[in-house]
Amino acid sequence: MMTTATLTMKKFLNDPDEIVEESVAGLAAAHGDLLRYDAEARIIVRSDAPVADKVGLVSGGGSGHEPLHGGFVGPGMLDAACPGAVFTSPVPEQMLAATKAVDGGAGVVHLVKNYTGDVMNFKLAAEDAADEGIEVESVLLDDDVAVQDSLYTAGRRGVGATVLAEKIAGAAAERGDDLAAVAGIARQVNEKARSFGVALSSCIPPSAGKPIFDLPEDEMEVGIGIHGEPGRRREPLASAREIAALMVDAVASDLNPAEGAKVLPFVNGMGGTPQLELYLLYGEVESALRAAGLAPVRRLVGSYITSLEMAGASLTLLELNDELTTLWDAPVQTAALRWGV
Amino acid sequence: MMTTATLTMKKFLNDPDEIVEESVAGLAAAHGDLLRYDAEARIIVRSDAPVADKVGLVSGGGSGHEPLHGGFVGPGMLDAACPGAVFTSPVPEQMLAATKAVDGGAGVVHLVKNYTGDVMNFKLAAEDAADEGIEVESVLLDDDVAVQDSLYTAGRRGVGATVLAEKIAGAAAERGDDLAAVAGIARQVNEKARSFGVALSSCIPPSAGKPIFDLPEDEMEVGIGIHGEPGRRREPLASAREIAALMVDAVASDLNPAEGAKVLPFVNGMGGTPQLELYLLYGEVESALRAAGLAPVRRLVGSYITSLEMAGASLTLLELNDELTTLWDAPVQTAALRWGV
Amino acid sequence: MITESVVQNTTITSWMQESARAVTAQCDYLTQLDSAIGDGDHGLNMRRGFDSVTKALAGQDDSLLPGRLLIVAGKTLVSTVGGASGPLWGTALRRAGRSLGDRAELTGEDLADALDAALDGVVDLGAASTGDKTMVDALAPAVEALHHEIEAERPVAVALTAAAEAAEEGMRATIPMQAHKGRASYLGERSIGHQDPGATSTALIIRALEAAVAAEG
Amino acid sequence: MITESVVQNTTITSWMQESARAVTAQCDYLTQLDSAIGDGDHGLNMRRGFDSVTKALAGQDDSLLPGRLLIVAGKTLVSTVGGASGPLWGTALRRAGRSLGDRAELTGEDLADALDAALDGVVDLGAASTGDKTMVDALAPAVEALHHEIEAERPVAVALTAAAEAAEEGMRATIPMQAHKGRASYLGERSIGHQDPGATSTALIIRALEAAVAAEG
Ligand SMILES: Nc1ncnc2c1ncn2[C@@H]1O[C@H](COP(=O)(O)OP(=O)(O)O)[C@@H](O)[C@H]1O
Ligand SMILES: Nc1ncnc2c1ncn2[C@@H]1O[C@H](COP(=O)(O)OP(=O)(O)O)[C@@H](O)[C@H]1O
Ligand SMILES: [Mg+2]
Ligand SMILES: [Mg+2]
Ligand SMILES: [Mg+2]
Ligand SMILES: [Mg+2]
Repeated sequence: MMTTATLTMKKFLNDPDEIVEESVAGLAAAHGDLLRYDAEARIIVRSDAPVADKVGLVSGGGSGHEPLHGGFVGPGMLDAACPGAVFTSPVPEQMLAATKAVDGGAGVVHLVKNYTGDVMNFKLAAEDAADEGIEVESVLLDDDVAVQDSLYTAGRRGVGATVLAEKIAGAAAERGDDLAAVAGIARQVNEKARSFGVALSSCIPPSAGKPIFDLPEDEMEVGIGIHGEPGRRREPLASAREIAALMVDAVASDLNPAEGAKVLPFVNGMGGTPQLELYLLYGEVESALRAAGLAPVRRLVGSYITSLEMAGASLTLLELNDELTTLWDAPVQTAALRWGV
Repeated sequence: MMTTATLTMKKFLNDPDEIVEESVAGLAAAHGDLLRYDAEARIIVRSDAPVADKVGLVSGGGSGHEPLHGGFVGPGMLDAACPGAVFTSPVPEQMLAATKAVDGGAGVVHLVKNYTGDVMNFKLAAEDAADEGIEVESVLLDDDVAVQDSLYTAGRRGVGATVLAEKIAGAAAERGDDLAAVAGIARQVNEKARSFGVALSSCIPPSAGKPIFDLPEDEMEVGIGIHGEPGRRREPLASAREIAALMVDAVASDLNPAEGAKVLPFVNGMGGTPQLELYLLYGEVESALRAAGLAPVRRLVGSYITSLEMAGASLTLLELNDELTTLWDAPVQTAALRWGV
Repeated sequence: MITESVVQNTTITSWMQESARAVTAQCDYLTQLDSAIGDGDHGLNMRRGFDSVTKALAGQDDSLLPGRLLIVAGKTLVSTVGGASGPLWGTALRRAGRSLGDRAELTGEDLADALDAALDGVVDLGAASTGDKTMVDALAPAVEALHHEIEAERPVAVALTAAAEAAEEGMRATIPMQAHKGRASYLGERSIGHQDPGATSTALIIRALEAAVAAEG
Repeated sequence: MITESVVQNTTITSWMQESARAVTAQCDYLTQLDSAIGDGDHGLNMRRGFDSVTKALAGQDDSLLPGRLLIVAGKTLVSTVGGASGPLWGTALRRAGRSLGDRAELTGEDLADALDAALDGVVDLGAASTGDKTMVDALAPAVEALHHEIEAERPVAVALTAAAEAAEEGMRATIPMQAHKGRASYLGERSIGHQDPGATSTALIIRALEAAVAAEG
C-alpha cells in the first residue's frame, strides 16, 4: 500500500510518511550555515539561536508550503519553524520546544496562520510556554479575502501575508525592537495586506496519493487557500490579464488603499507554476495596479508559500509606509530570501 | 485555434505567441533596478551596461528554462541574455545586439549551450560581431552525461553547468579578468561539471498546447535534457534514494573526481517539482556523495534551469578548487541568485 | 437478560482500542469526506492519534484509574495529531478524565458527566455550536441521549446504544448544513451536501464506547 | 506539349509563397514529427520563417533579380526562425542567391548550380552527411537528381519533378536511420523508426519549387 503509493506517485520521495522528516533533513544538510534541524523536537532552528536579548520569532504550520516556513529561518527573519505533517498543523510540543530554543530573554512572538488547527495548537503551546515563564505574544495572520470574515466562518485564512510578516517582523526583531513592538509590526503587516489565489490544477497529498479535487481542462478554481482545498467557486479558465484583473480587484477593493498609495505586490506561485508564467502574470498585475492608481515600489515574485505541486498563483498586496519599507529593505539571510548580506 | 489553446491550456498566459515577450516584460517590470528589456532588439540587458573595461558576458537560448538566462542578468553574473521562442534558439540579430550593448571595450564572452540551433545562431552572430570589430570568445557548455559524446552525435547537451558557469565566469569578469581569462574560467567550469536529469512528467509547449510525450503513472524518463524531449530511456518510477544513487553514479563515474574532492552539488528542479521534494532529493544526493568519498562544501538547490512546468530534477556536480570556490562565493545580484550584496 | 455492566479502567482501554480499530478501518472514508470540504487528512490524523493512544495505554500498569487513562489518552492525541481534531479530541478526553477524579468504577452518571465535560472542552476550545457542521453536531446529541437514558434508569449498555444512534443521526444531519467552523467554512455554500468528517469520526468513537461497555457485560 | 519553362524573379517569389503555403498546411504534421525525436517546434519554426519571407518579398520591387530575392529570403529566415532550421535554410538560400550573381533569367543549369550551393551551405554549417537523418538526406538526392535530369536535357519542370520525388524518397529513407546530428541524436537508438522533420520540410520546399516553375509553363 505504502510502497504502491511511493512507486505510483509522481514525486521524489521514499516513503510518504517520511516525506517531511526527510525533506527537512535535506534542507538542514543544504543550509547548515543558517539553520539546524532538531529531529528530536521536530523543529528547524536558526544556528545561532537563542540570540541574547533579541525577541524570538517562531512560526510553523502544516508542511507542503515550502519554502514557508523552514526556508525563512535565519538572520533577519524567523528564529525557528515548526513543520507539521503535510497540510496538518504541528503539535503544541513542537511550538513549545521552538519557543524555548529561541527565547533570548526578550520574549517570543508566535506568527500563526488563521486555521482552526494552527490556532488551537499554538494556543495550547502558548499556555505551556507561559507555565514555563516565557512571555509569548501571538499574532494571527488572516489576509485571504476569498473567505468572508463573519461570525459564521472560521474567519479569513492566513496566506501570502505570512511571508511578508515573517520578513518585516524579523527585521524589527533583528533591529532590537521589544516584544510588543515586534508583535505590533507583524499585526500592522496583516492589517495592511490582502491576498487572493487561483488554482489551475489540484495537488497530491503524499499520504493520499491522489489529487484532492479534479479540475476540468477548461476550468480554474478561484479563491483557493494553500491546502489544496477547493476554492470559493469554479470559473472557465481565463487569460492571465483577466486573472490579474480579478486578483487586483479582489485585494484592492478590500484593502482599499489611499489613492496613489505605495504598495508591495507579491505574486506567488503555488508550487507547480513556472517562472515564465509567474513573471507574465506579474506584468499584468503591475499594469492593473497602476491603472488602479497605485504605485508599486517594492515587489516579490516567486513560489514562496505553496501548495505542494499545485499549478496556480496568488496575489498579496501590502500597503507600505516608510517604516514597513525600511524593514522590508533590511538585510535578510535565509535559504529562500536573501539580500543585503 | 489560438484562443482555444489559450483557454484550454493550464497556464497563465494571454496569447501563446506572446508568452515570451510578455514574461520578459514582467521580469523587467519586477526588477527594473537590475535590468532592462530592449523590446526592439529582444534582449535583456544589465541596467548599467556597458561597464567600461569589463569583459561582457552574454548568454541566451530558447525560452522555457526560466530563471535561465534573464534571471541571471545583473552584477556578478550576466551582462545580457537573449531569449528565443520557447525551446527555440534566439536569432543572430539578438546576440549581435546584446554583444554590442555590453561591450565595454574588453571584449565579450558568449556562453553557448551545446544545441545545434544555439551553436549555429551564436556562430553567425559572432561572425557579424567580428565584422563590427568586437572581440568575441565563444564558450560551449556540454555537461549532460546522458548523451554520449561521439562523432555520431551532436555532442553532449549543455544543461546545469550553464548556471554555474554564468555565476563563476560572471564573478571573474566582475573582478576584472581579461577576455581570455574569463573564457578560460567558463571552460574550466564546463570541464569540471557533469549533469544528469530525470523527468516524472512531460511539459506543454505553449504553441503546441499539449504534452510533448505521455508518461505512464508508474514510469519516469531517465537522461532527459531541458527541452521536454524524451530521455535516453524509460524506467519504472523509483524512490528518491534510488534516483539520487542513479544521478550521483552517472555524474561521478564520468567526472571521476579525485578521492575526497571538494564538490558543489547542484540539485535543480525542472519547473513543476516543489521544494519539499527537491530538498528531500538533495538530502539523498548529499548522502550518496559522502558515501562515494566526496566532500560537498558548496550547494545549490532550486529550480534554476527548467523545462516549463515539467516535474523532474537534475543533478549537476562541479569539482571545486580554491579559485572556483572564491568566484562562487563572490557577490552576485540577480533576480534569481543573490548573495554578498 | 442484561446484567448491569460496569465501567472500569479496562473498559477505557478497550474503548480506545475499539476507537483505533474503527478510525483505522474507516481511514480512507474519513479522508475522502475531508477531501470534499477540507484538506483530505482527517482519517490519517485520527488513525495516527489513536494508534499512539493504544500504544501509550499499553505501556500503563493495570492499576491506573479510568480518569488517568483518559488524561493520558488526551495528552497523547494533543501531542501526536495536530490539525484541528488533535487539540479538540485531546482536550475532550483530558476534561473527561479530570471529571472522573480518582473513581475506580464508574456508574452511568459518571460516564454521562465525563462526556459532558468532554463536550464542554470541545466547545471551550473550538467555540462551535450545534448546527455549525462540526463534531459537536454528533457529540452533543450523544451526550444528551446518554443523560436522558441514564435518568430513565436504563442499563449503561442500552443507554450507550441510544447515544451512538443519536451521534449517527447528528452525523447525518450535518450533510445539509453549511459549515460555520473549521476549513469547511471556507467553502461557504459549497460545503452544503457533504457529511462532516469530524462528526463522522465522533460517531465511530461513541460506537466504540458502546462496544467496549457491552463487552464487559 | 511541354513548352520549356523559364525561371525568373517572379518564379522565385512564387516558390517562396508556395513553400510558405506548404509548411503552413503541414505545420502540425512537422511539429508532431519533431515532438517524437526533437522538441516539437519544427512546423512552427518553418511557418514563422516563410511567413516572414513572403512578407519581406512582397515589399521588394519587381525589378529585383532572382539572386537578390533568394539572399533577402535567406537573411529573413536567419533573422526570424532561430533553432537549427533557421540558420540552415537561411544559409542555403543566401548561398543559392549568391551563386546566381546578377542573372535575370535562369537556365536549368543555373538552378541546379544554385541548389548545389545551397547544399554546400547546409553542409558547411551543419557538417551533416547523408545518412545522419537530417534535411541533407532529402536535399542531397534532390540536387543530384536535378543535375542528372538537366544533363539528360530534360525540361526544367520535368527535372524538378524528378528532384521532388528524389527528395521525398530521401525523406522516407530517414525513418530507419539513427540520428547523428541535431536534437534527435540525443535519443540514440530511440530516434530509429521516426521520419526526420527537417527532411520532410525540405521535400515540401522542393515540391514548392516544382510547382512554381510548372506554373510559369
Ligand atoms: N471550531 C471547531 N469546533 C469543533 N470541531 C471542529 C472545529 N473546527 C473543525 N472541527 C472539526 O474538525 C474536523 C477536521 O479535522 P481534521 O481534518 O483532522 O483537521 P484539519 O481541519 O486541521 O485538517 C472537522 O470535520 C470538524 O468536525
Ligand atoms: N547539423 C545539422 N545539419 C543539417 N540539418 C540539421 C542539423 N541539425 C538539425 N538539422 C535539421 O533540423 C531539423 C530540426 O529543426 P528545428 O526543429 O526547426 O530546430 P531545433 O532542433 O533547433 O528545434 C532536424 O529535423 C534536422 O533535419
Ligand atoms: Mg489538516
Ligand atoms: Mg527548437
Ligand atoms: Mg483535515
Ligand atoms: Mg525542433
